[in-house]
Amino acid sequence: MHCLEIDSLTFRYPTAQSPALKDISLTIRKGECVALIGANNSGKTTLCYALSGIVPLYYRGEFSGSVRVEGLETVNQTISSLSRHVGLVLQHPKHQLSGIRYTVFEEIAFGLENHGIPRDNILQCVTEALSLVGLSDAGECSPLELSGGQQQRLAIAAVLAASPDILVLDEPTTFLDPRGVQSIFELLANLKNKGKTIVFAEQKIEWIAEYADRIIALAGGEIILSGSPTEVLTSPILQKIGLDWSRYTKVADLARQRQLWPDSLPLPITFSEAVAGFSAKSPSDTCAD
Amino acid sequence: MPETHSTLFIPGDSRYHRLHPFNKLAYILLTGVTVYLGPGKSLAAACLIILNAGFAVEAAIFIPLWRVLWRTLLPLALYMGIIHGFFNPANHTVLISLGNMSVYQEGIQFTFTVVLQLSAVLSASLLFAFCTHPADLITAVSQAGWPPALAYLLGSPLLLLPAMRERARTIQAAQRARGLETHGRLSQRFRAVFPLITPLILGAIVEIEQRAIALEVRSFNIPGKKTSWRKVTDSVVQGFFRWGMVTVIIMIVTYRFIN
Amino acid sequence: MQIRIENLSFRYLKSNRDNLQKVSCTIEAGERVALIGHNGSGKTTLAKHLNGLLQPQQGRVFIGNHLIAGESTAQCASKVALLFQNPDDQICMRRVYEEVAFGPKNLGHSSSRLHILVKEALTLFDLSHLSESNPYDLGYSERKRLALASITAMDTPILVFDEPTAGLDEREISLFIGAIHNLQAQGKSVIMITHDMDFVAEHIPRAICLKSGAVAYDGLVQNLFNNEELLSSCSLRPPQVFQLSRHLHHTPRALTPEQFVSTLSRSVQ
Amino acid sequence: MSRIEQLKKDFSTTTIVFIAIAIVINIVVGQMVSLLKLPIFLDSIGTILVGVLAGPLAGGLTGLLTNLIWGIISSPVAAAFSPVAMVIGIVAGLCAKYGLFKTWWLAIVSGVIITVFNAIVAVPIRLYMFGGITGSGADFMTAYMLALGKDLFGSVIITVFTSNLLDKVFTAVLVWGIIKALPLRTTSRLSRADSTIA
Repeated sequence: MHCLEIDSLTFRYPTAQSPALKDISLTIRKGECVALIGANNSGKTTLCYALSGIVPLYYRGEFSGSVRVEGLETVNQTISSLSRHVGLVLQHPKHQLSGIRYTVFEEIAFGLENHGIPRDNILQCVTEALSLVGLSDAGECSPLELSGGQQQRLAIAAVLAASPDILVLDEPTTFLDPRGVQSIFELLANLKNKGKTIVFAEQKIEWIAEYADRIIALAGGEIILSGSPTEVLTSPILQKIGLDWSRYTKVADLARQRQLWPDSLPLPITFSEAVAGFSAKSPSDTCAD
Repeated sequence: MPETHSTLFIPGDSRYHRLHPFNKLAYILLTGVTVYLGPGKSLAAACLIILNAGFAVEAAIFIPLWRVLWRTLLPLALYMGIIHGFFNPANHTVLISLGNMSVYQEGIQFTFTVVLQLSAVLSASLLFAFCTHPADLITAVSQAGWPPALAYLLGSPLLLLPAMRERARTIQAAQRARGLETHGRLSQRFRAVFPLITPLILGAIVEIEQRAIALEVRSFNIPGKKTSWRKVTDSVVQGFFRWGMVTVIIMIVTYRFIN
Repeated sequence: MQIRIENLSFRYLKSNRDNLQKVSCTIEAGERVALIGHNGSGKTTLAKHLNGLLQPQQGRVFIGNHLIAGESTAQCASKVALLFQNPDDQICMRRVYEEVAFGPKNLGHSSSRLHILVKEALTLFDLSHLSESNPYDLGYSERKRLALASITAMDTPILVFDEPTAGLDEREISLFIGAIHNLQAQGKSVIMITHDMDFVAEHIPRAICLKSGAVAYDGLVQNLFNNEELLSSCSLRPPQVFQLSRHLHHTPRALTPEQFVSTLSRSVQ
Repeated sequence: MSRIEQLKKDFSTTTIVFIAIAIVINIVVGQMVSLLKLPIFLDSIGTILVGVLAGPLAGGLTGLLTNLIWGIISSPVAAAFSPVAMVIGIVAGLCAKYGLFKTWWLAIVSGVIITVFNAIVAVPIRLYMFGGITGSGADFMTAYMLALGKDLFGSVIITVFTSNLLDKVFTAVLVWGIIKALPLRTTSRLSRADSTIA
């Protein structure tokens, strides 16, 4: 079953000269974890906005085609009614704090309060969201005291509290340190196991390779590549659109040129694939260590 | 450790702390109206000051309140005493003569009255600021059914402030690292204003969209009944007092207009 | 120009421990050095001592045999340029060209020299076609490149970058790599604070690792990554190629894909 | 456009966030400038910015809330002057509405107009609540005027006007410059920006 359907979507921001998205068609299945990659300004953010209704409900530009979230045409919805179905997480953790709640618990409750959810249900939803993102012990902390990674998880919990089945994240790790990045990806894996549909824009190829089911590469507002992680992340087209292979792929590619990587194997995109490939080639490893 | 408190609030569990924020606000208004418009200016002000001191002792904030109060009022009182004591146009009863200058009784009396009035209003305001957690004020505003925008506008600046102050410091460092002179001659300092405040303002304005989107996806602006996790205690008695104070305020204002 | 730091200690006003503890190190002209360590380890605090933003409480800092003491940052700026993480903390002009010219203008470069410096910096970061644009009409990563360009244009012998690659895509990172090679060719020293160990492994020969304000490691990047205990105590992950190489028991462990493959081919032969 | 529609447009979520940010800008810029030891305060820059970009009502609200919030964080004395700050925002908004922020020299005119209205509201508060004194350096001027034989009212008017003129004119010109530097995509979201950008 498809929970996100985009049909020949073209969108231009009011003040821009050229469209940010050009003729995008795309369907995403329930439970899928899809990564959007692309150089800066390739349209990743705009696509995230389109999937969550921010385009065209907040950014009103030239919009044609259609975006359906669980069968609902986004143009006919409001941002808040869509928030029950799709949660949007932005790049900068700090900008997503409501700014009027003094504890982590109340920050998560903010969206629920706006929907008029009764107190007992708030307690339950927030407690669940807190444990889902691993912040159960931080409920009474001030959101400002958290680390970047924790703040970003708080932002995720805040949109999850409205229990959407789909989560859209726009480069959630850009402003995080390595530990924060790791915590976000572990959380995404966890959410995927819980059956959430996840779409996330990201630059960090090596992490995407580990976690995504499918990868979509954008350039100039168009979909250039779409397919399994191996198909997309080992494609030579990647370098032409301002991206690059992961180090594992590069190593194996160099090795392949010297017949040090088995021809029968596709190029690796993760650590374990690289290890498997290099071990297969030299089973009688003579190198001592 | 990031700075998280930017207000005068001192946590506590006194009766004054637990009062509904609107009652404390109404009390400030009542104080102001009484001392400036009511009959018996100085006497009323003196009574209210004593009352406020009692409240402050009860709320265990007397010393911090006293500290802010005298630091604010002492310079005012000195300036006022000197200026009015010497130059108030109504002066004619000489109190002390200093060569060809004289200190007059009318000016000193005037100063005394104004300082009393200010002390009364200031202490009532400080009681509010010291004993009200901003979150309670925000909650009270939303529970009263006022627009969510108002609660947001009252609350969010307080939480945005620490981060913005930090940014201001970083901007100063970044621009000085680019050779900007911030301590030189007056003209240099004037020229430094633009490179210092432009990044602060433009950077903050560029964030607005993201913050607005983050609020919208959490249904900030939707019509309809909202709930509140945080509770602000209210009671019939408090409600009675609140409206009582409002009535007295209206009475004093009308009295003033009639006379 | 040489940087020499001797027994530098510093404590912030509200801090309960020394944020820098007896830090000593020397960085020669033309070196590329990575300043690494977890958050709060003192990297930025150390960087701020190099141009007078912070004054040493104990110890001394020399820039090219000249003791930094009591000098304003504006005076130090002609020797040490420092770039902060967020480009929006410094962009203040209405055109990209003027923005890049802001620093060198403050340093009093002649107008003909100024023009050359700005042009070079714009080219280095592929911004020439945007020189008439309003900086705030650009995207985040373009503003980041603009900030990099405006620091580079100051033509200082020493450059310090705080997280210069964060938010850049691969093409933009390769522009930055080109820029630091270019700077080195001119004999300038580059110090960069970073969390990106893969970048360090491939492009930076020397690392200084801080831990709770003290120097925990100073030397070749290769040896740093060999010291697993130290790495984990500083919560740093070794670079990907290095991890792979370690897992496959290569000696020496490789830092770059090229090294990896040459070790691999040797071991197969 | 009906009044309600304009009101809705003036108070979109974007504008609300803008007002909140502007309140903080007032406070932080005020503190930043005080460190430079200049004869200006710039603590109404956010208020004027909102007035110009989002209309007189939003501007007035920004000013009012700035001083009330200032009252909670440092000293309630600021709260007493909140009507003054409110009027600054309203007047700035009205000036922009009539095109008085289109060029830098028109911005100077706006600065003067704002100073006049500032004085009209500030003088009574200063006079009746504070006996004409606020404990700042400007009080010397009041004292001097009184010593010259002027009455209290006149002395305070002259003091307030002169001590604010440079600040408000400088602020207005600065706001004009900042609006010029704003990215198009931001100004396009603010309701009144089109009337300002020449």
